[in-house]
Amino acid sequence: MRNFWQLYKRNRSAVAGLIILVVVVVVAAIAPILFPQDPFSLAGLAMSPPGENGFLLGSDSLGRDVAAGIAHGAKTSLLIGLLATIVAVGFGTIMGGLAGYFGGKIDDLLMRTTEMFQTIPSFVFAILLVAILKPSINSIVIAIAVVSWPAVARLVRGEFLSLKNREFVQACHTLGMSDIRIMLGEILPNCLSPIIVIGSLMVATAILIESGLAFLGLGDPNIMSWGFQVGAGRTLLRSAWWVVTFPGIAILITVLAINLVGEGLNDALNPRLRERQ
Amino acid sequence: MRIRNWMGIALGIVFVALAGLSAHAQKAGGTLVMLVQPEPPSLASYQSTSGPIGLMAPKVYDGLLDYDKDLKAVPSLAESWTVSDDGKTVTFNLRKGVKWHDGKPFTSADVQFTIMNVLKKIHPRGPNSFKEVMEIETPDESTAIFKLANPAPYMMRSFGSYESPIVPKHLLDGQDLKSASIANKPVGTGPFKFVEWKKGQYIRLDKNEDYWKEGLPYLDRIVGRFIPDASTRTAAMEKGEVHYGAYGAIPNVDVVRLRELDSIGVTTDGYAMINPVSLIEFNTTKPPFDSPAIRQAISLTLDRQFLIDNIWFGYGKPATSALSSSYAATGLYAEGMPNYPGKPDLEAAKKVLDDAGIKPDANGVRAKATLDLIPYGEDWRRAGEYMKQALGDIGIQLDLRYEDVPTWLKRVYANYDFSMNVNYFYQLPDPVLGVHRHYGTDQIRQGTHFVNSSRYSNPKLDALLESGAKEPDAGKRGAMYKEIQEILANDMPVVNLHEMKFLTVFNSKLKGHDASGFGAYGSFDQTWFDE
Amino acid sequence: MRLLEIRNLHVCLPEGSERAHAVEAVDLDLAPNEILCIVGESGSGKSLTARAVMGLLPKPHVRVVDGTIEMDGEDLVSASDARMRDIRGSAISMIFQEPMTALNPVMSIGDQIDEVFRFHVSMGRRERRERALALLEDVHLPDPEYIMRAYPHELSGGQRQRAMIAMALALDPKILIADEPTTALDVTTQAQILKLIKEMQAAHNTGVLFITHDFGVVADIADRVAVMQFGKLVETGTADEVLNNPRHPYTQALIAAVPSLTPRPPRGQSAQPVLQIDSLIKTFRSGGGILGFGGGERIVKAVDDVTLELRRGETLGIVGESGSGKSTVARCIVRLVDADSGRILLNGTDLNGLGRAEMRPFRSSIQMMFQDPFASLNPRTRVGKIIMQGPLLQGVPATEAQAKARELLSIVGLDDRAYDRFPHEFSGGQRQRIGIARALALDPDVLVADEPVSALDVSIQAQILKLLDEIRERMSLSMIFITHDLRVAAQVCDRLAVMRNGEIVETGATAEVFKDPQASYTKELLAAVPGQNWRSA
Amino acid sequence: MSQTAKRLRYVLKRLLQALPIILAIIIVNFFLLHMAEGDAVDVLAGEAGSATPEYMAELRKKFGLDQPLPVQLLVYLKNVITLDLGYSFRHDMPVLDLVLDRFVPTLLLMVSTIILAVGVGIILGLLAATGLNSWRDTLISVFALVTYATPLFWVGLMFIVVFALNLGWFPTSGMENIAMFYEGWDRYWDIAHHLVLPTITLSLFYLALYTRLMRASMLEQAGMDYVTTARAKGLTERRIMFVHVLRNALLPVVTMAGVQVGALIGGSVIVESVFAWPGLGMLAFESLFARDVNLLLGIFLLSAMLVVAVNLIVDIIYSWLDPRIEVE
Repeated sequence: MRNFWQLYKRNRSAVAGLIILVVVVVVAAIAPILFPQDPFSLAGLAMSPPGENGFLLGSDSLGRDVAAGIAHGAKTSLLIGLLATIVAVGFGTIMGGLAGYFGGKIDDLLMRTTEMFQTIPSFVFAILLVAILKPSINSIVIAIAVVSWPAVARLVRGEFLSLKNREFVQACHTLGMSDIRIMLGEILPNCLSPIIVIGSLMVATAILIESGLAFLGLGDPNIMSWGFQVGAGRTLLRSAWWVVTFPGIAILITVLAINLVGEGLNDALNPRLRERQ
Repeated sequence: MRIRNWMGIALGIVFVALAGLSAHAQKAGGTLVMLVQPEPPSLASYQSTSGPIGLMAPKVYDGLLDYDKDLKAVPSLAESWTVSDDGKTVTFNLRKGVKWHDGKPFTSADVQFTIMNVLKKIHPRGPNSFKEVMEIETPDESTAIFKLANPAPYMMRSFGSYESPIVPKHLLDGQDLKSASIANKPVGTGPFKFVEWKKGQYIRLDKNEDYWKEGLPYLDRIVGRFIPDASTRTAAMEKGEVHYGAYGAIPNVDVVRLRELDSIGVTTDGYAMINPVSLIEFNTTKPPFDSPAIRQAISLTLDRQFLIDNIWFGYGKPATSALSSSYAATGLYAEGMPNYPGKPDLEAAKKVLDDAGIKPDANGVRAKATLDLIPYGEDWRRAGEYMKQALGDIGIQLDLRYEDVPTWLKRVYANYDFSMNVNYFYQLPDPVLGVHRHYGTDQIRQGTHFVNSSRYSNPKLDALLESGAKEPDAGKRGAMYKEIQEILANDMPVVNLHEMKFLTVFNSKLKGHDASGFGAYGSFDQTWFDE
Repeated sequence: MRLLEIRNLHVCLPEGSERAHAVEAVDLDLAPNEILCIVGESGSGKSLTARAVMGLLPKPHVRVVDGTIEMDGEDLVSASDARMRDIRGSAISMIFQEPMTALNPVMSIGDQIDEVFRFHVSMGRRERRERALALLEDVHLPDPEYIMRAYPHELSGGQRQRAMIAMALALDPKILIADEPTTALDVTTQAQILKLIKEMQAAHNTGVLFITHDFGVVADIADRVAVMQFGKLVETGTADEVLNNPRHPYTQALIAAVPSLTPRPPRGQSAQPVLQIDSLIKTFRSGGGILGFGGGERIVKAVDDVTLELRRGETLGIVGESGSGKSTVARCIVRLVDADSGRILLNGTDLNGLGRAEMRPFRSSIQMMFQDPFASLNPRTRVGKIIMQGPLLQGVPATEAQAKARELLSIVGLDDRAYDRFPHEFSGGQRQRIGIARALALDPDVLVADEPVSALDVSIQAQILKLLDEIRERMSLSMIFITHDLRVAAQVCDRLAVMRNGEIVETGATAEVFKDPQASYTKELLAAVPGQNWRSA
Repeated sequence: MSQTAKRLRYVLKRLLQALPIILAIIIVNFFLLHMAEGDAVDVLAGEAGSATPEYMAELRKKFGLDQPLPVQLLVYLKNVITLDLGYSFRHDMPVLDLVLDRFVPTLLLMVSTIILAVGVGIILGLLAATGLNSWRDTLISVFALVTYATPLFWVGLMFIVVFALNLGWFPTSGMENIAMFYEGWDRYWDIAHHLVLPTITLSLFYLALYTRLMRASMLEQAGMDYVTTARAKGLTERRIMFVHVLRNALLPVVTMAGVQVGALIGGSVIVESVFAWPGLGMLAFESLFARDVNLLLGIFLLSAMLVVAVNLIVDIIYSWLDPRIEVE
C-alpha cells in the first residue's frame, strides 16, 4: 500500500486530480450543511448574476441558487457515475471473465454479444433505454451501464485469456481447484489493476453521458444533478451564462480530476509501466 | 330562399383593389426562410392540426374564407356567401377561374368532397365543426349550398385555410385518405406551390405564378427550415439566416434579448384564432383530487404571475376563469370568478383544505401526488418545478414525472393513469370548438386525446353546454356561459393557469406577414421584403 | 594492435537500486579478428558493458560516469550523438538475443537492411539492393529474393538471426557485439549460428564482443574470456586459461556448476511401472469460427501416438527442441490438456477422460513443476497459502496443512519467515523452491517437471537440481523431467525419450543414448551441444 | 488461392459473421421498442390534435400494429430479406428512402470527424510523445483532457456564438444555404463550409482519446527492442520515431477508431441537434419519440451495416499496416 502511494505520488497531476476529487466528494458530503435548504427551493430573485442578491454563483430563472444546486448535484452526479460504473464493471467482468476463461463456444457467444452492443450506436441506445424505462436515476444508471459494459468485458476477457495460461493458474488446476475458485481467487485479483483503471475513467464518462442525456431532456426531474442544471439552464446560456456555465465547469473539473486520478492509477498499478521506470 | 350578401362582394372588390394599389409600395421577390419546429409529420392539414403543418400548409391551400386581424370573415375561394334566416342553409359563391397547382380547375365538387368526405371524416376537429352539415348541394360549378340540421353559428369561424383547407377531389377521390401522396406533396390553390421536402432540413415552396389574387404573392419562395435546438434557432435568427419564427420557435428568454435589436421585431399578434390557455387537469375519479376542495386550494395557491414572469418572461396573462378573457369581445367571458385570486392566497387555500378535512400529518403533508408534465419543452418542466415548490407550502407533496409524448398521451388519455397533469389547450375562436371538449360528459372518450380526461361529469353543466352551443342570441348566450364559468370555478375539474402569449419573432425587413388573423398560420401572400 | 580499449568503466544505476554501479572499474581489450566472450550470470553487468560501448545505455538514469571506451584511439564515451550514430551500424554493430523482437515487425527484412546503407553510405537503390542480396547469400539464407520481401514473422528463429547478422555485417564493421545471440534458439540452430558468426568473423577480420552465460558456448567460440560478477571483472584470460584453469573462486564455482555431458551412473531401479502412457494423441486446432466459416483452420499434431512408461523411483527425461511436443505430453499427463485419444494409466487407472470431479482424488498422486519461476506463483497470494492450497482442497484440516507447509519450506531450504511473504520478494531460485514445496505438499507419487531449471542461472540451476535429487530420494518420487538441455538431462535422468514433431524417435537408458544414439536426430542433437570437447570431467 | 480471391473470401466471411449480430440487433430493439408505452398512432393522433379511437384503430390496422408481436416481427424480417425496410409510420414514406436520404450527411460528418480526430490525434500524440515531459507534452495533454471533459453541447453552442455570430466565419447550422439552392461546385463548397463547425465539435471529444492513445502507444513502442536495433544501426532519432515507432504505434489507434464508429454515430445526436445537421442520429432520436418502429429499426440496421463496413475497412487498413495480420 505504501509502495502504491509512493508510485502514485510521482505523478504530480494525478495528485492534483485526487485533491480536486476529494474536494468534490467533501462538497457533496457537506452540501446539506453548506446549503441546508432544498436546492429546488425558490430562494430569491430570479437570474441574479453571481455575487448578487446573496447568490455566490447566481440564481436561475426560477430564483434557485446555482451554488446550492452544484453542491447537492455533486452527490447525484458522482452517485450516478459510481453506480453505473459498478454495474457496468460487475457485469462486464462476469461476461469477459467467462468468455476469456472458458473460451470456445461461450467465448464466441459472449463476444458476439459485446460486438452487438458495440455495433449499435451506443448513445442512441442509451436514449432508447431511458425513454423506455422512463427518466429516473435508476433508468439512467441502467442505460449508462448497458452501453458501457462491453468495453470492460473486452478488457477482462483479454486479461483472463492471458492469465489463464499462466503457470500459476495451471498449477491450481493440477491441485484440483474448481473453476469458480480459480476465476475468483486466482485470476481476478491479478486483473484488478486494469479494471480499476478502466472503472475510474468510466465514472467520468458516465457523468458526461448523464449530462448529455439531460441536455436532450432525459434527466430525472425530481433529483438535483449537474446534468439537470445544465439541461435546465442551456437555453439561458446567452442571457444568464452562469446558470449553465458553473455546472458545466463542475462537470469539466470533476471529469478532468477523475481522468487524472485514472492516469495516476494506471501509472501506479500497471506493472509493465512500473518495470520500465 | 337565398339572400345575396352584397357586403361580401363589396368587400371582395375593395380587397382586390387595395391589393392592386399597394403593389406599388411593396417589392416583389426574395426568399423567406421561416423556422418550422418541429419537423412536421406530413403536410396533410386536412387530417392533422399539428402546429408545424399549420405553418406550411396554409401557404399551399386556400380556405373558403379568410379572417382579418379582427377575425372577421373575408372572401377567399368563396367570393361571397349568404346565411338563410333560419340559419340552416349556407350558400357559397365560389371564385371562377381558380386552378389547382397541377392545372386542373377548382369547382364546387372540390368543396363538397372536402367537407363531406375529408374534413367530416378524418379531420380532428372537423366532425365537431361540421357536425350539423347534412349535405352539400352543387347546382353549378361555382355554387356550394350547405344544408344544416341545426343552426351552427360557430361553423362560420371554421372556414380558414388552416382549419379547413379545400383539397383537390381529383387527387383524393377513391383513394385511401390516410396514405394519399398529397399528404407529403400537397397540391392546393394557394399562393405558393410545393416544390421539395428535404427531410431533416427544409420544405421548399415556390411562388404560384397563376395565383388568383392579381400580383400576389410578393415572395418568390418560402423555405421552412428545421432546427431542433432552440439556442441554435436564436443564433440563426440573429445572424439573419432565418427571417421568421413563430409559436415559441425562439424561446422567450432569448426574445427578451433579441427585441432590443433593430434588426429584429417581435409581436404577439396573430394568435387570436387559437387562443391558448395553460392548465392543470385532475383525475377527479380518485383521491386526492376527487375532492373539489383540494383543486380549489391549488388554484388559490399558485402564483400565476410568477409563472408568467419567470418562465414565460412576462408574456402571458393570468387566467381568471374557465374561459379566456379574449372571449370578452363576444361577450362570453365573465369576470370575478371565485377561486381565481389576483394574488396567491395561501391562508384561504389552507382553510379550504382544513374545512374539507384534508389535514396535515406530522410532517405537514396533506396529500401526495405525482404531477405529469406535458413533454412539449423545457418551460413546462420549469412550471412543474415551481408548482412542486409552491404546493409544498400548503402540504401537497408532489413528485414530477416527465415522459416522452407517446407515453404521456397513453397515460393521460388512454389509461387515465395520472392524478394531476400540466397541459395547454387551444380555446379557439369559439368555446364550442375549444372549451366544451374539457368538460362535457360526452367528451369522456377514453383513447381520444385532448378531451375530458378529468372525467368530470355534471348533468347540469352538460345541459348548459348544449344550449350554449345552439343559442344564436349573443346576450342570452353570454348569460349561459356566465353560469357555466361559475360552475367550473367552484368545481374546478381543471385549473386554468394562464392565457399564453405566443411570440412571433421576425427580421425587421420582413413586412406584411401579419395580414391575416391567423398570423403564422396565414397564407403569406402579402408578405414582402423591404430591402 | 588493439581495436577496443575499455578502461576503468563505471556505469551507474538509478538511485534506489540495489547497488550504485551496474558496471564498476572494468578494463577490457579487444583485438581485430578476436572473439572476446564476456561471461556472467544475470545481473553481472555484462550486457550493460556491451551497450556502453554502443552508446545505447538507457539514459539518463543509467549512464557512464567514469572511464573511457576507445576505439582505434577515439573515445566513444565523450563522442557526440552524431558521431556515435556514424559509428553505430558501420564501425560497430550489434546483434541481439531475441531476433523476433529485435526486428521491426512491420518492416520487410530488405527495408531494414537497406536502412543501414542509406544512413551510412551513399549508394544507388540498385546497388543497395544488390549488396543486401549478397549479404543474405553470405549468411546462407535460402532464396534471398524472398527473404528481402519477407517480414520477420514469416521467417524461422534461425533465419531471423541470420538476417540480423547480415544486417550487422552490412558495412563490414570492425567490431561486432553479440548479446546472447543464441540463447533463444534451439540447440541445433545455435550450433549453426555459432558457426556462422565464427565464419563471418574470420572472413571480415572482425573483433567480436560476445556476451553469454553459457560456458559451453564459450568453449566453442571464444579466443579470450572475461568473467563478470556484480558489475566487476573477476578474471580475464585466454579461453584455455579460463576454462581449464580458472583462478578466481567465482569462475571455479561457475564452471563446477556446469553439468557434465557424461551421464551419471545408472541407479538400480524397479521394473514396476507407475505411469504408462499408451498411444497418446493430441491435435491443436486454430482459426475457424463458431459458424464454421473456417478457411483458416490450422491443425497441428502436437502429440502423435506417444507411448511411454515411467517406472517406480526412476527419472524419465523427455528431451527435444521447441515444438517437439514434450511440454504437451507433460500437460496431458497432469490433465491440463485433454488428449484426443490414448490412455494415461496411473497405477493402473486410466486418467484420460476422467471428469474434473473424478480426477480430483488422483490429483494428489501426480503433481507438476513449472519452468518460469515468475509466472508459476500467483503474485497476489502469500507463499504459505500457495503451498497449503493443495492439501486444503483435498480436505486436509487447516492446522495440519499449515504445519505441513512450514515443514516443506524447511525441506526446500527456505526460512520459516517465507511463509507470510509474497512471491515477488524472492529470487528466481527461491521461487522454484516454493514451486517444489507446492508440488510436494500433496505427497505425490509422480512429479512432472517441465523445464524446471531452464530459466535459472547456472549456479542456481545446480542447487535446484541437487535439491530435486535429494527430495526424490527422500520421498521416493518417480519423476518425468522435461528439458531441452542435454547436459541437465545427462545429470538427472535414468532413462531418456527423445521427441521430435510430436513423435518419440528414441528411448533408452541415458548412458546408452549418449554413448550410442540410434536415431539420426538424436545424433544431431548430441553433436550440437556446445562445448562438448571442452570438459569430460 | 490468389490474393484477391482470398480477400474476397475474407470480406464475404466477415459479412456473413455480421449477419447474426445485425439480426440480434433488430430483434432486441424490436422488442424493446414494443415494450415502450404508446405507439406511432398515439403520437400521430396526439399531434393531429384529436382523433377518435375508431380512427386510431383504423390507422393501427393500416400500419399492421394490430397484429401480435411475433407476427409483426416475422413480417418485418421477411421484408428485410427482400431489402424492403417497410414504411415509416410518421413520415408516410418508405424507410429506405428516408434513411438513404440521411445517409450522406451522416457519412460526411462521420468521415470528416474520423479523419480530423484520428489525424490530429495522431499528430498531437506524436508531438507529445516526442517531447515527453516538456511544456509541449504538458500543453497537449492538458488540451486533450479539457476537450475530453467539456460537455459537447456547450462547445457546440459556444462555437456558434463565437464563430458564427461574433466572427461570422461560418453559418450557424444546417447542411447548406437553403435560401440559395446552390448547384455544382458552389454547392459542394457551401456544404463543406457548413460542415466545419459540427466536425470540429464532434472531433474534439474523440481527438482527446486518440491523442492520449497515440501518446501512450508511442511511449510503449519506444521501449521495444527493435528501437534499440534501429539505434544500433545508427539511425537518427527522427527516422526511428517517424518510421519505426510511428507505424507500430498506429496499430492500437486504428483498432480504436474501428471500435468507436458505433459510438460515433450515436454520439453525433447532440451535435446534429445543436447544428441542425440532418443526420441519422437526429432521425433516430425523433423516430424514437414518435415510436416509428420501422424507421428506427431501419436506422439501426443501416448504422449496424455501416459499422460493419467501416470495421472491415479498418481491418484492411490494419492488415496493410501490420503484415503479421493476414486477411484470410
